[in-house]
Amino acid sequence: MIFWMSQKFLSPKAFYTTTTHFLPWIITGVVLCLSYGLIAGLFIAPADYQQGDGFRIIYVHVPSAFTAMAIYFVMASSAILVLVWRIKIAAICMSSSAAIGASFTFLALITGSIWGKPMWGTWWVWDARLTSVLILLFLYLGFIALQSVIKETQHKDRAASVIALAGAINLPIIHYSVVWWNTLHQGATISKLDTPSIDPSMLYPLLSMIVGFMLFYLLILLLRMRNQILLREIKTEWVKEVLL
Amino acid sequence: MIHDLLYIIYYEMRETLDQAFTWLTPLLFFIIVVCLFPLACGPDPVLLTKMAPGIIWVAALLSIIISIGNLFRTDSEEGFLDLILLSHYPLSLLVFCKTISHWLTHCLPLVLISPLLGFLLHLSFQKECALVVTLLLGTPVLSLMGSIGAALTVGIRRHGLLLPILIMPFYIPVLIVGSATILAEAESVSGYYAMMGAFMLLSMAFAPFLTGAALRIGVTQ
Amino acid sequence: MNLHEIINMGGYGIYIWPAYFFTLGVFAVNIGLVVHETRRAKKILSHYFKRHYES
Amino acid sequence: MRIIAGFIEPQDGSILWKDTCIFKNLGIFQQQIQYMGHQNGIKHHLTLYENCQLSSMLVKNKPSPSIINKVLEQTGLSSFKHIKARQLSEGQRRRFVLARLLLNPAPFWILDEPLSSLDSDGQHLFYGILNQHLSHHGIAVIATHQNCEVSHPMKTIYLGLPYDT
Repeated sequence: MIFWMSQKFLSPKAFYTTTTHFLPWIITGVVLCLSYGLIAGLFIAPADYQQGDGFRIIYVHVPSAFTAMAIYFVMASSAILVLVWRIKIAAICMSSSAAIGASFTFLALITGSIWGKPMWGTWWVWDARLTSVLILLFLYLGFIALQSVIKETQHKDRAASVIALAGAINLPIIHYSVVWWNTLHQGATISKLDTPSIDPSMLYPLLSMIVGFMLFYLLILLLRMRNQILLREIKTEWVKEVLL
Repeated sequence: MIHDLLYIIYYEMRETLDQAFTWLTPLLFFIIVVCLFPLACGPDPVLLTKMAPGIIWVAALLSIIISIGNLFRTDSEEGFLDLILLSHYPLSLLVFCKTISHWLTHCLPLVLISPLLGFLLHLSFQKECALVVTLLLGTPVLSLMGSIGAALTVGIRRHGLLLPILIMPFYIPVLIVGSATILAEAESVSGYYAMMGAFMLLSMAFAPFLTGAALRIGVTQ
Repeated sequence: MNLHEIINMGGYGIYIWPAYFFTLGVFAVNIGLVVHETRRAKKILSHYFKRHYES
Repeated sequence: MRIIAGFIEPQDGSILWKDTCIFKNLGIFQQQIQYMGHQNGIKHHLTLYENCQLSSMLVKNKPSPSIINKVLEQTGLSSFKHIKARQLSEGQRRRFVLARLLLNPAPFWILDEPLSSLDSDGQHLFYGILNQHLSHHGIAVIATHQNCEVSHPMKTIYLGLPYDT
C-alpha cells in the first residue's frame, strides 16, 4: 500500500505537477485568512478587561508558537518516513521545513518577550512557555547546523532525520520538565499568557490567524520543496520536459 | 553471549585506561570548571551552598559532552567500526556496551570525585548523598544521549562545537531534575529519584537504536 | 477611530506595533529566502540545460 | 567496495545476493561476509591475541586458544602474539588481517587492496589463503592494482585504464 502510494503521489514528479495547481489557492487562502485576522484582531475585537489592548499581541504570538511546534511535528513525521520507507519527498520536506520552523520559533520568542514587557514589567521572564520555546529554537538550530555540515545529500537527509526523531521523542519530556521546573522555582507566578475562556469575537480572529500562518508555512514549504526537487532531479527526463 | 559482551566492555575499558589522558582530562576539566565558580561568584558559603548542585551538574554535563565526542573516533580511524557493523550481534547491543564502557571510564570517576567537590562548596552530608545518587542515575542518560550525537558526527572532520549544539537541548530534563533533587527537602525526594530512574530507562530504551541507525548512515566527509 | 488612537492602542502601541513589525519581517525574510532560492535554482538549471541539451 | 559490503547505500541500482536486495535483509547478508578494507580494523591498544578474540566474539565464533595460535603461526605472527598492535609494522598488521580471514570463516570475502603494504612473502601467503578459500567453494571480490595469480576461474573487470596488460 505504502509503496503504491509512494509511487503514485509521492514521486518527485507527481508531487511537482500536482502542487502546481494548488499554489494559487494557497496564496488566496493566506491573503484571506491573514487580512481577516489582522483587521478583526487589531480593530474589531474588544479590548481585554485585564490587559487592555495589550492582549492584541496574541494574534501573532500564539499562531507563530503554534506553527513552530506544528513544523517540528511535520519534520519528525517526515523523519520516520525517511528512515523507514526512504521516501525522497519526505526528506526534502524535512530539510525545507527547518529554516521556516526556526524563523517562526524566533518570532514566537520575540513577540512573547515584547508581550512580557507590559505584562510582567521585564523583557524576559523564565516562564515555562517562553523557556520551552527557547529550547525548541535550540533544537531547530542544532538540526540546521548538522544539515549544513554534511555535504552528501543522502547522508544529510538520514543524519538529520535521526536527530529530528530524537528531538521529537525528547520534546514532550523537555516541555514537561520545564513546566515542572517553573512551578518548582517560582510557584507564585501565574502565567498570564494563559487564556482560559475567550470571547468568540476574540477567538475567531485568532483561529483565522493560526490557519493563515499554517497556510503561509505550507506555501513557503511547497515553493522551497519545488526548487529542491528540480535541483535534485536535474538529470531526469521529466525535469527537462517540464522546463523546456 | 553475556560473557562475550562483558569481554567486549572489558576490552573497551582496557583501551581507554591504557591511555591515561583520555579519561583523566575530562575528570580534570570537571574539577577545574567547578573550582572556577567560587572564584567568579565570590567565596560566600551561603551562596555557594545554594548554587552547588547547579554548578556540579553543569560541569559534569560539559565534561561528558566533551568526552563522548570521541566515543567512535578511534574505532572509525582504525577501521574497527567496520567490524562492529558486520558483527552478528545487534548493532544497538554493541553500541550499548560501548556506552557502558564509556560511562565506567569517563562518568564514574566524576561521580566518585563529586563528594569532594561538594565538600568544597559547603554541601551538607545529606545533600552530598543526594548528589552522588542523582549523578549515578543521571550520568548514564548523558552518555546514552551523547552517543547519538557522537555517532552522527563521527565522520565529520573538524566538527568542533557541533556535537554540544546538537545534544545540549536533550540534556535539559536531566539537568533540571538532577539539580532540583539535590535542592529539594528530604520528604519529597523519592518522587524525584523515580523521575531520574524513568529518564534512565527511557534513554536506555531509545538511545542505542538511534545510535545504531546513525552509525549505519556512515557519514563520511 | 482616528490615526492617533490606532497608533496609540490604548497605551500599548509601543509594544503592539513592534510585535507586528517583527512578524512582517519574518514573513518577508521567508519570502525573500524563497525568491533567492528560486533564482539560484533557475540559474543552475538553465546552466545545466545549456550544457547538456542545446549543444 | 563499501557499497558491496552494505556499509553505504548506492545512489542508483541495487546489489543482489541470492536474488534479493542486500538492504532488504542487511543483517543476514552481512553475517556471511568478511571485509578487508584500507583500514585494518585492529585495536592498537590490544595485543594480537586479544584482537583475535575480540574479532571472533563479534561474529559469535568461539575459537579455542590452540586454533588462534595455529592461525597466528600460519601467518607468521606467533612471536608477536602478546605484543600490542601499535608496536607492529604496517605489514605485520596487514598479515594479521589475513589471519582474521582464516580465523572467522565466511563464504563471501570482500577484499579492498589486500596486497598493499604486504611484502612478497606476505603476498604469497595471501594467495595461499585465497586459493584455499576458493577451493572450499568460497567467493571473493577483490579490488587490486596488481595482477592476481589465482588458480581458480576468475572474472576480471578493469575499471578505467588497465595498468599492465
